[in-house]
Amino acid sequence: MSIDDISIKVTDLHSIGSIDALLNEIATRLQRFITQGETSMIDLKSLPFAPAEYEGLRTALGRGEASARLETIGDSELYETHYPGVWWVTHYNVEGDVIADLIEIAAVPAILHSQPEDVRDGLERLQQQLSQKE
Amino acid sequence: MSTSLQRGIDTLIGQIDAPTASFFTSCVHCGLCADACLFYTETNDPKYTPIHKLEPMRRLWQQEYTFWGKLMKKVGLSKPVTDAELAEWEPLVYDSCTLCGRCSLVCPVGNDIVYMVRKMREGMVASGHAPEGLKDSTQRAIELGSPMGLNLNTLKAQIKHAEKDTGLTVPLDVEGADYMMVLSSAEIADYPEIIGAVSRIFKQANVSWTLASDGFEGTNSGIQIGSSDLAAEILGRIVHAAERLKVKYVISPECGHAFTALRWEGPNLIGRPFPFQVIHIIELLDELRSSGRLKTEGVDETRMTFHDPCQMVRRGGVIEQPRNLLHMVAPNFVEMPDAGVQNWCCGGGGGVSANHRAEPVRIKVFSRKKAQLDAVNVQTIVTSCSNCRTMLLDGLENNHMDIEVIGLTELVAEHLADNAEGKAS
Amino acid sequence: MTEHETLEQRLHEQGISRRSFLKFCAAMATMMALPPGSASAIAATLAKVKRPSVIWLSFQECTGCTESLTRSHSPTLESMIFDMVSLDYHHTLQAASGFAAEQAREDAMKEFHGQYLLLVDGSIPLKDGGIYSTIAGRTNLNMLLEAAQGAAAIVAVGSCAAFGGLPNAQPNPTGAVAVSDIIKDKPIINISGCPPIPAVITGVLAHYLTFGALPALDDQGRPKAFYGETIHDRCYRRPFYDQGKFAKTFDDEGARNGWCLYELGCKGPTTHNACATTKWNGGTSFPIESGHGCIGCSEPKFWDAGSFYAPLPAPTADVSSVAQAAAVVGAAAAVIVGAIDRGKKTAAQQSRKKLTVDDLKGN
Amino acid sequence: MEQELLLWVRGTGLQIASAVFLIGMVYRMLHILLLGRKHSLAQPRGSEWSGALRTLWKRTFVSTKLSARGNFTVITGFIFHIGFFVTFLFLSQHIDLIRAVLGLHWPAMPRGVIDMAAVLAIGAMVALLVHRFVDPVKRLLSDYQDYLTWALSFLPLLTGFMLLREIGFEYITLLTLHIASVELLLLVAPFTKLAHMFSTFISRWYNGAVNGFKGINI
Repeated sequence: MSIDDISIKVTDLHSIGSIDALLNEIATRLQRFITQGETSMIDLKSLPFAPAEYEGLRTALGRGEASARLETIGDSELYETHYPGVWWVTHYNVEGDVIADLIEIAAVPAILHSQPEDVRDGLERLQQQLSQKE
Repeated sequence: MSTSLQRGIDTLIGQIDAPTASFFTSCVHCGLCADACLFYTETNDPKYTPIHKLEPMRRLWQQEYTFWGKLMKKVGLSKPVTDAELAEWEPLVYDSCTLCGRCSLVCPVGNDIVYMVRKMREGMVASGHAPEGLKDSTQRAIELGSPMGLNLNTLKAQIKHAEKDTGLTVPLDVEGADYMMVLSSAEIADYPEIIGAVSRIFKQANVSWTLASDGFEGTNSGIQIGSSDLAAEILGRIVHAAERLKVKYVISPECGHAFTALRWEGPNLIGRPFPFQVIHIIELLDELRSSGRLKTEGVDETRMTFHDPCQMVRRGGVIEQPRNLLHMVAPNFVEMPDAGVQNWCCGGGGGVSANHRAEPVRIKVFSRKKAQLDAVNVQTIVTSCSNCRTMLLDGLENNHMDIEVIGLTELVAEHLADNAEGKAS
Repeated sequence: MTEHETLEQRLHEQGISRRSFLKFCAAMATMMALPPGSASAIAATLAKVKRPSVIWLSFQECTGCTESLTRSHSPTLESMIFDMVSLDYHHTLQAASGFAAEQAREDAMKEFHGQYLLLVDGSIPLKDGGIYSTIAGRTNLNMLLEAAQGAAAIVAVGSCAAFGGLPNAQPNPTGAVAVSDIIKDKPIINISGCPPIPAVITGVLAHYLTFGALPALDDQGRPKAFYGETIHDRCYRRPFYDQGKFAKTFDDEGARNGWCLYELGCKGPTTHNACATTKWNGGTSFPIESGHGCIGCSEPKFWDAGSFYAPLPAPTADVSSVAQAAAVVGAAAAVIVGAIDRGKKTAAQQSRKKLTVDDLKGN
Repeated sequence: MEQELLLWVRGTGLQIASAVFLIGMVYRMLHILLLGRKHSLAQPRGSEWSGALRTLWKRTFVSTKLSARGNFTVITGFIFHIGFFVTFLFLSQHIDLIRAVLGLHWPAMPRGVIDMAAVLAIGAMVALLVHRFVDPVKRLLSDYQDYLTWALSFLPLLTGFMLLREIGFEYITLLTLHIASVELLLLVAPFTKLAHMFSTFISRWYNGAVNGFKGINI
């Protein structure tokens, strides 16, 4: 017997209805972003999703033009959905487990911005390198 | 020893039985019985709600036969039944209840309320709270032999009249006859035609019958006032006469409470089964009809209706028989609304007619009968209870309604086939 | 003894970038069920906190809580969290043993008196002088009382420490009680569960570090952020409950369709925990997602609440036998009182004088 | 504390309530029957049993023509009783309980039907209470017991409905309240007119038996 022999059916997603609710929420936030420039995040792990719904949400939001990848402690995957301004941000740990899964409404996800502290550190390193060459 | 509160309470304690306990346990105070009682529907006074008429008895049941009631009584938290309360309840128990039993039909939990009112009256009379009119008529029934004060001489005079009218001999004290006829006081006093009518019918049908000189009065005031002891004494005369004459049947007259007293309460009152059977005159006539022994000729084209006496129909089960007889002679017979087991009382049953104090309310609630009659527009009302007949006449007069009231037995007798003697085929 | 410098210094020394730290804080926000936008605020605070000393005492327990914390969490995150604290005593995890271990505990207690965080897992037996569980020859009760004295706050990890747990279940042979039954004068935070969700343990630590105070607690002393809602409230199968669609057995059509497990004994409606959203095993799933009802392990007395497979409406005690006995008692009472009342009735009937017409006149 | 309370009402509380209910009800009903009645010496015209059984069933429906207030009572009363029994007997959670105690079970009704039945029953009870205040007949007949038993019957319905919808309080609180309210009802029922839940059938039996004996088809 393999895992495929266990008959698991995909539940009718409309009978649960959380996807529609979430899409409505995203639309509302997107509207606020346009009019007031307000960025925001939705923590997907805090929402009670059925396994199939999660995939349903991925399909509903689709994939857009931009994507990025961070190599921090563990990877992070960022991509803009089919709806510009709606980003799907997933943080992994070094073992590849998801540690945070977010929908971010913004022009660019905040985590993508270079951090002033890191920039300062980088400058320091660059100057150090230059001074060594001298 | 005379009547007293304690005597009444002791009587009631003895009266409460399994059905009574069950009924009081079940009542949810829904008030539907009010809708079934003409004293409520015609006055809209909530005190006439049937179950309310039993309130003192209910409390007594609670205090004597229930766990909490006994406990409350022990710690002195219950409200005892007082003389003043019973006095207050007297008009409710006697003046505004005809024991018609309509309330017992409507109760959704199935309470037989009139069964309990009958018991309540046992306690009321033992405690001295019975209406003067009923006391007087009961006293006359015991002392003179008839609530209306009639005696054997009166009967003999009426027999003489009947014999003269019909040319038949009215049998008196014939030992070994099959049937012993009993009459009601009202029949002897006001509707003596009945004697001639039954004589002719029995002659045609070849029924062996007799009257008894020591047991001719069927009206039982003891039942109405609610005393089994007195009822048994009154009834005892009929039983004694029937046993003396060795009859097979005793015929109940056209009188509702006489029928109940004889047919259903009788053996229980005297404490042993009867050695004879009891049959209502209308039941007997219908039996004669169905066996072909009663034949009529000609019909009465008058538009008529039939008033069902409560004790005959709802409490007695004589429902189809009067209709069978009417259909023989009355082609224009129509039913009143609510006819049959749901019929409304004339307003004077259960001793109300003998209770002068009750007269104003009795006359008021006749409006229910009037409404029933207005709905059918008849010239004649037929009935089979002489008390109903008197009440109907009284009510019609008070309401200036021009409708004739006749007894069913007389109506049948008027249309007997071969009126002339000896023509029997 | 470890030096207690700030987290920022330590991270910087390890060459961890600010962006990595921000990402960590985003994960922390998620874990603590805080708004995801609060990551930068958390970062700002966390960077400046000093690592507090932590003493972890294990009493009458199964080590499941420690296992839960160390096994199922991502190593990186765990190490970061343990970077935030100085775990000075944990007799399962520490390298030292015997007298050296006890010495470390005593040193920490002395040095950080009034400042250290005391974590406790396991219940404390009180019966027979508490002899049923001892460490280094000392009863748990004795050790707890001593360690609690200098603690800034106590974290009761797991249902045993929080509510008494399994040792406390009927008939409780060791007289086991919860930390809060003994310690009344210190702030206690209960992280119940058997075991508790590891992210909840670290989340509470992070909260304590970030905000320097205990998080808001419910009336059971549990952090509201994780225990504020029931499993039922956050369960993805909840719509089936509302529609009245229930699996009747573990292998019927309803079970395959993923219907509500209420009738199979799920205690989700009366259980407060974050399983339905935080999930287990690195966010893989939680019991209901695997097809098994919630057993209510984060609630007091859950071992005594009847079978795990009996539905919530089912009685937790034998009602049938009581009912049968009651019916017999009722019948017996009715026969006895009935006989008395019948006697009263008969007496009333027999003593009654016959009513005569003279009685009517006499009144 | 809440868990302990819930555990208590699901365990000891339920045992106490069931015991009191059964002792009280069995005592009360048997006591009624043991009070006995005189058997009539009159000659029967029909059978007591056939009359009794007929009335047992037929009295469920009032055949007498009623006034507007009477009809209101009958219809509202019907809605309440039907709603009460539908929610009591056909909600899956209740069937779970009955199965756990008696081992009997039957299919549940859809939640939509249960919700409607509960709303109708609650509405009917409120209407009946208002009617008890305004109708002169009912007002005269009513005593403290009428209001007490109303409240005790109303609470399980209300808390049950709130529990299904999780209105007002948490599930655990509502479940505890709901079970407790039912237990209160069980405790009080045998000693109040709520005993009519069983005695009605005795009453109908006796009433019908009298008519059956007399051969009256009512």
